[in-house]
Amino acid sequence: MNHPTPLLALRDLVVEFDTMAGRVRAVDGVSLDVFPEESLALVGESGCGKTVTALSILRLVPQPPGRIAGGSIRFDGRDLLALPESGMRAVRGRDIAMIFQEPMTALNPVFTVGAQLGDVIRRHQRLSRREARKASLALLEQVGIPEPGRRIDEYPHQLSGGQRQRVMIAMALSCGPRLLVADEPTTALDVTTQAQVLEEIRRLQAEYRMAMILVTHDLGIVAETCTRAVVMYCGQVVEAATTAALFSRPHHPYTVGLLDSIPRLRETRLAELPVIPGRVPDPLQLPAGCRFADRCPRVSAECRVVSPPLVATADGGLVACYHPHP
Amino acid sequence: MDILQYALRRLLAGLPLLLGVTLFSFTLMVYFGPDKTFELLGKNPTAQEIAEVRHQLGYDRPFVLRYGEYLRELATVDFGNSDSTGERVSSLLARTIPVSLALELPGFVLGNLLGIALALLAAYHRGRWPDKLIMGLSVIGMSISFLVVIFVFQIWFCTSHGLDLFPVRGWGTASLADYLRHVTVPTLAMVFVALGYNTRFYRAVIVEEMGRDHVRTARAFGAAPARLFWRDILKNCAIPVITRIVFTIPAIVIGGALLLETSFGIPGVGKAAYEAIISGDQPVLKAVVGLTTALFVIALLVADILYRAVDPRVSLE
Amino acid sequence: MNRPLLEVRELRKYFPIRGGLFRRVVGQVKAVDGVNLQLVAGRTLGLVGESGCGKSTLGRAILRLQEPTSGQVILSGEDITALPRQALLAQRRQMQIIFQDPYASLNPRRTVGQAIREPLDVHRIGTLAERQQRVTELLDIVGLRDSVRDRYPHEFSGGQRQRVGIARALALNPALIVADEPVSALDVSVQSQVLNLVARLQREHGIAFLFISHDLAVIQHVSDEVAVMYLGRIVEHAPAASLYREPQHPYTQALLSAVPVPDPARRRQRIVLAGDVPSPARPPPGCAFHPRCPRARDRCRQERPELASTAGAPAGTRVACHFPGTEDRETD
Amino acid sequence: MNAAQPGLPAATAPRASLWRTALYKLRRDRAGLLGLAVVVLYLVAAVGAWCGWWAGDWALITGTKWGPVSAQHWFGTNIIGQDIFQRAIYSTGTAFQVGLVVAVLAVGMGAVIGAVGGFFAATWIDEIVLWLMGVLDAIPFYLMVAAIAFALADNPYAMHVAMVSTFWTTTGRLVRGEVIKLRGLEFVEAARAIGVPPVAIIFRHILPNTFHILLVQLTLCFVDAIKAEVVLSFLGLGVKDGMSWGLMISESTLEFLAGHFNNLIVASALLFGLVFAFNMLADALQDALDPKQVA
Repeated sequence: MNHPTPLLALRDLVVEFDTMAGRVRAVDGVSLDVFPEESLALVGESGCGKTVTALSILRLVPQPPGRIAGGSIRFDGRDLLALPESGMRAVRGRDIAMIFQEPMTALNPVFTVGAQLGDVIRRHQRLSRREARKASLALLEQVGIPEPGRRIDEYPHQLSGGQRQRVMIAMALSCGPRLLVADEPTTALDVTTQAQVLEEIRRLQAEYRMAMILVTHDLGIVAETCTRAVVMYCGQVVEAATTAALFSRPHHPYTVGLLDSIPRLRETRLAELPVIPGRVPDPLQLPAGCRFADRCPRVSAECRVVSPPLVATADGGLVACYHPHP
Repeated sequence: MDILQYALRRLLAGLPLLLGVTLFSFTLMVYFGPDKTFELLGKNPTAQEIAEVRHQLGYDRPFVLRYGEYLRELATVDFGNSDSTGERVSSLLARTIPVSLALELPGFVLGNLLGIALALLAAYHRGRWPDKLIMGLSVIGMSISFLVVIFVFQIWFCTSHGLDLFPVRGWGTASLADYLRHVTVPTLAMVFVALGYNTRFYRAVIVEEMGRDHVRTARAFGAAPARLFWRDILKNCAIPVITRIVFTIPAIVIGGALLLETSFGIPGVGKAAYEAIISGDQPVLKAVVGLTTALFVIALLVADILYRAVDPRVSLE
Repeated sequence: MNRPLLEVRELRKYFPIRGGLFRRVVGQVKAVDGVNLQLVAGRTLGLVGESGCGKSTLGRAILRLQEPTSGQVILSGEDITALPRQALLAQRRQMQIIFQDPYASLNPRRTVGQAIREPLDVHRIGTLAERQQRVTELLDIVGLRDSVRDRYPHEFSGGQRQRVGIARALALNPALIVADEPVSALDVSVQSQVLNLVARLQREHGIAFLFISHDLAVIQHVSDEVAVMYLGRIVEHAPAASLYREPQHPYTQALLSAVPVPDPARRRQRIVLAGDVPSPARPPPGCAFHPRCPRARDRCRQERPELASTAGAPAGTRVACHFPGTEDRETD
Repeated sequence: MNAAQPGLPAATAPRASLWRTALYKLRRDRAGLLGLAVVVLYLVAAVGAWCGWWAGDWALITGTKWGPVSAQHWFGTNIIGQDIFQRAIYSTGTAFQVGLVVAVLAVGMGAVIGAVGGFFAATWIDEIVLWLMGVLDAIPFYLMVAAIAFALADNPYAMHVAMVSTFWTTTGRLVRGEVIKLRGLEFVEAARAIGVPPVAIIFRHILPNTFHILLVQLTLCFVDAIKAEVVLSFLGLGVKDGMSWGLMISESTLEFLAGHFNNLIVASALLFGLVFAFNMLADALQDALDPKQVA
C-alpha cells in the first residue's frame, strides 16, 4: 500500500475560529497524506473538524472568523498555503475540485446549469462558448443526467436533489482534477438517491484516475467507497488505517465505540444498543491530555496528562492512544 | 400562464387596494374633512341659506353616493375644478407632474447608483477601513434631517453667506443651463439624504448574498472576486434592489417632492398637493390620492414582472 | 389480538395547488392517499420512507396537527377526526409528538423546566408543587439531572434537547407518541442513546410509538412492526423481523439494499433504482412505483395494487404489489 | 437504564438566557454604549423639561432681538428675544414625547396585528391584515397627516395619530414575516400538540421570540417620529402649541437673510445628536439581539 510520494500532504494543520466566547481550534495539528488515485475517507461526528480540514485544502475557510493558523498543505510538491491568492485560484477547480453537501444551495439559483458549467470550463481552458457548451453536454451525459440537452438550459431549482448533485460532480470533473474533495456529498439525499450518486462517484473516480477525499459521518459509506480512512475526534486525527483494517480491527477506543454504537442493519434486533457514554467536550474547554478520556472505557491516569501522539500500528496504520485495542 | 393574463390578475388584485385607499382617504378628507358651507355664506345666514349651500356642495347626499361619485371621477380622470384657483384639476396635474419628474429623476437615479457603488465598495472591503468609513458616514447621513440639509444647502450654495452660485427658489427648463441651474441644489439635497439609507440597505443585501453557499462554490472553482461581484452577486441581489427602487417611487413622487418643491418654490405636483392640503382644496387632494394609489398598484405589477425577469425561481403562479 | 389503541382508516391529506386567474384549485398534492393502519397499545410501529413520501404528514394528520382531508383516526375507540375543539383538547392528553430538530423543538425563550411543565399547566393537572415534582420525575426518567430545569435550551447539546422534548411528551402520560425522525438530526454516537431511551420507555411505561424515520437501520432497533411508505401510500406492512429478513415489495428490497453497510468484507449485490421519486402532485397511474420498478409489467401500469396478504409471505405481512416475493433478491 | 448520564453543560460556560447573552454583547459594543449614554443624557433633559426643573422660561422674552451668545443666553436669543437654549431644551421634551408615544403605540400595534396576520397566514384574517397594511402604505404620508388633521379637527394629537397609523406597518410586516417563520417551527407545533390555545401560542410562544425585532423597531420608529415631527412642524402640520425643534428650524427661516443662524444650528445639532445616538444604539441592539449570532 505504500506509495512513494503523496499527492497531497497535510502537516500539523491548525485552523482557528474566533467566536464570541473565545478562540476555538477547529482543527488542531492534523497531518495526513493522500496518494494518487486512492480514495481516502475523513470520518467523524459533527464538529470534529473534518469539513474545516477539507475546506482549508482549497483555502476556503471563511475568513474572518476563521483562519489557518499553522502547518503546511503540500499538493504535488507545492505549498498551497504559501501561494498568492491568484495562484490559488488557478489550483481551485483545475487541480483540486470540491463538491459540497447541499446541492440545493451550492449552485447559483439564477443561472442555468449550462451557464455555470460553461463558466467553470472556460475559466480554466481556452474554449469558445460553443465548445464549452458541447463539453458541458458531454459531462452531463457522463454523470448520468437524463435528457442532458434539455437539462442544460434549466435552472437548479428545476432539478431533483440527486440531479443537482450530479451537476456538481460534472462541474468538479470538468477540468480533470487530480484530487476531488467531496464534503458529505450524499448526506442531503435520500437513501436510494444516495446509492445512485455514490455509485456514480466511485465509477468516475476510477475512470478519471483521481484521488478523492470523502468527508462523511457515515461509516457505511466509508466501508463501501473508500480504500483508506482517517478518523477524527475534536479536531485531531485519532486513527488512520486501510478500510479493511479499520473495520476488522479498530485500535482506538473511539473508533471501536463508534463502530459498535451506530445503528446498523443487524440480523436480529438487540435489546440494548451499545453506546459511547457522555458527549463531545466543549471546544472552548478541551480537557488536558486525550480528548476522549472522559468517555473512554480504557482510560488511565496518564491519558489525562499528555495527549497521546499518533504512532504506527502493527498493521500499517496509525493510532493516537496509550491503550489501543490490539 | 402568459404574461398578459398575469398582469391582468395583478391589476385585479390591486382593486381592493385602490378601493381601500380611496375609501380611507375619502372618509377622512372629504366626509369628515373641512366644511366649506360657511366660507360661501355671508354673515348670519338663515337655516334655509345653509341648507341651500349644503345642497349645492352635495353635503346632504348620503355617503355612499358621494363616494361613488369620487370613484366615477377617478375612473374618468375628471376631478372638476380646483376650489382655490378654479383651474381644471386634470390640466393642473398635466402641468405639475412633468415638473416633478424632471426635478426628482436625476436625484433618484444618482442616489441609487451611488448607493449601490458605495455598498459594493464597502462589501468588498468588509470589516476593513473603507467599509467602516463608508458605513460611519452613512449613519451620519441617515441622522441628518432632510429639512436641515435643504436649508444648509440653500444657505451654502444659494446665498451670499456661502458660494452664491444658484438661485434659492424657482424653476426653469428653458435651456439645459437653466434646468441645471435650478435642479442642481435640490438634486444634491436629495442624493445626500437618500445615500445613507441606500448604501446601508444595499450593503446588507450584498453581504448577505456573499455568505451564501453558491458563492463558496464559485470560489472553490477558481472564480475571481471581481467577477463574483459583477456577475454572480449582483444578479442574485436583484430582487431586494428592485423592490427598494420600485417601491420608493410612489413615495418619492409625492412625499419627497412635497418638501423639496415647497422649500425651493418649484411648481410641481408636490407643491400643488401641499397648497391643496393647506387650503383644503378637495378636488386636488382627491386627484393626488387617486394618482398615487394608481402608481402604487402599477409599481406592484412592475416589481412582480421584473422579479420574473431576474429570478427564474419566481414563477407566474 | 386486543382491540387496537390506534386505528387509521382510509386517511387522506391533500394539499391544494392553486393557479389561474382566480387562484382556483387546479390540482392536489396527495401527501397521504388512503392509509390504513392499526397499532396495539404498548407496541411500536416503524414508518419508513424517503423524503416527500408523506410519512411526516401522516404522523401529523393522525394527531390532527394537520386537518386530514378525509378518513378516520380512531384512538381508544373514539374518532378524533370528528371531535370538536374542546373534546380534542382532552384527547390530546393521550397522544403526543417528538420532533426531529432538537434546535427548533424547544422555545428558546423558555427554560427547560417551563417547557416540560407546560402540558401540565395547560391541562391543569395537580397543584403547582405537584407539577414541579412531576418535572423532577420526568427529568429523571429521561436521564437528566433536576438542576437543569432553570436552564435555557441553547445551553444543551442536541441529544440533551431531544431528551427534554421526550420528557415534555411524557408529561401527560400519553398512550401514543408519534416520534417524527427523532434521531436523524443527532450525531451517530448519540443516536443510540436516544434509541435506547425510546425502547426503554416503550418497555417500562407501556407507551405505543409511531416511529417515523427514513433510516431502516434506526427503525429496526425500536420497531415491532414496520410499514413502508411510497408516494402517500403504504406499500408493505409486516412484523419487523420478517420485513428485514424477507421483504416482499421490490421497493422495500431496494431500500434495504441501498443502506450502506459498515462492513467492507460484505460487498453485496445492490439494487440501484433508476430515476427519482415522481412528484406527489402527479403520481404515475397504476402502481406508483412502476416507473422505477425492475419487475414492472403492463398490469402495474394500469391497475393499482391494494395492500393485502399474499401466499408465500410470512404471517402478518401485507404488501401492495402485483408481483410480490423475494425471488429477485440476492441472498446474503 | 444506559450508563449514559449525559453531562451537564460545562460548569464555567456562561449560564444565561438569550437576554443576558445579548446584554453581554451590548456591553462590549463601545459605539452602542456611547449611543445609549447620549440617549440617556437627552432623556434627562427631556424629563427635566416635562417636570419644569429647567427651560421653564422658553416662552418669555428675556433678551433683545437676536441677542449674541452670552453667559445669560448660551446660544443667544431669537428674533423676538427669547432664549434659544431654553427653547431647545424644552423642545427635547417635545421630541421625546412625540418619539415615545409614536414608537410605543406604533410598534405595539405592529406587533399585535403583524403577529395575528402571520399566525393566520393564508386565511382571510391575513388577507385583511395585508390589505390594511397595503392601503396605509399606499397613502402618501403628508396626505395622511393632513387627512387625519382634517378629520380630527386640528386636535393637537392628529400628528401622533397619523404617524402611528402609518409607522406601524413596518413593524407589522417584519413581525408577520418572523411569525410565519416561527409558526412552522417545531416548538409551536409542540405547543399545539399539547393543546395550548392559539391566543396563548401567539402571546406566550411566538411574540416573545420577536422581541429582538420589536426593540430595534422601537428605536428606529422613535428616530422616524422625531425626524417627521421636524418636517411636519415646518409645514404647519405638526406641533401646534408649545415648542419643538421643527418649529425652531421653521422660525429660523425668517432669520437666514439677516445672517442669524443660531436657531438653525442649535435645533439641528440637537436633533442630529439624538438621532445619531439612537441610530448607533439601534445598530448595537441589532447585533446583540440577532438570534443568528446568539449561539
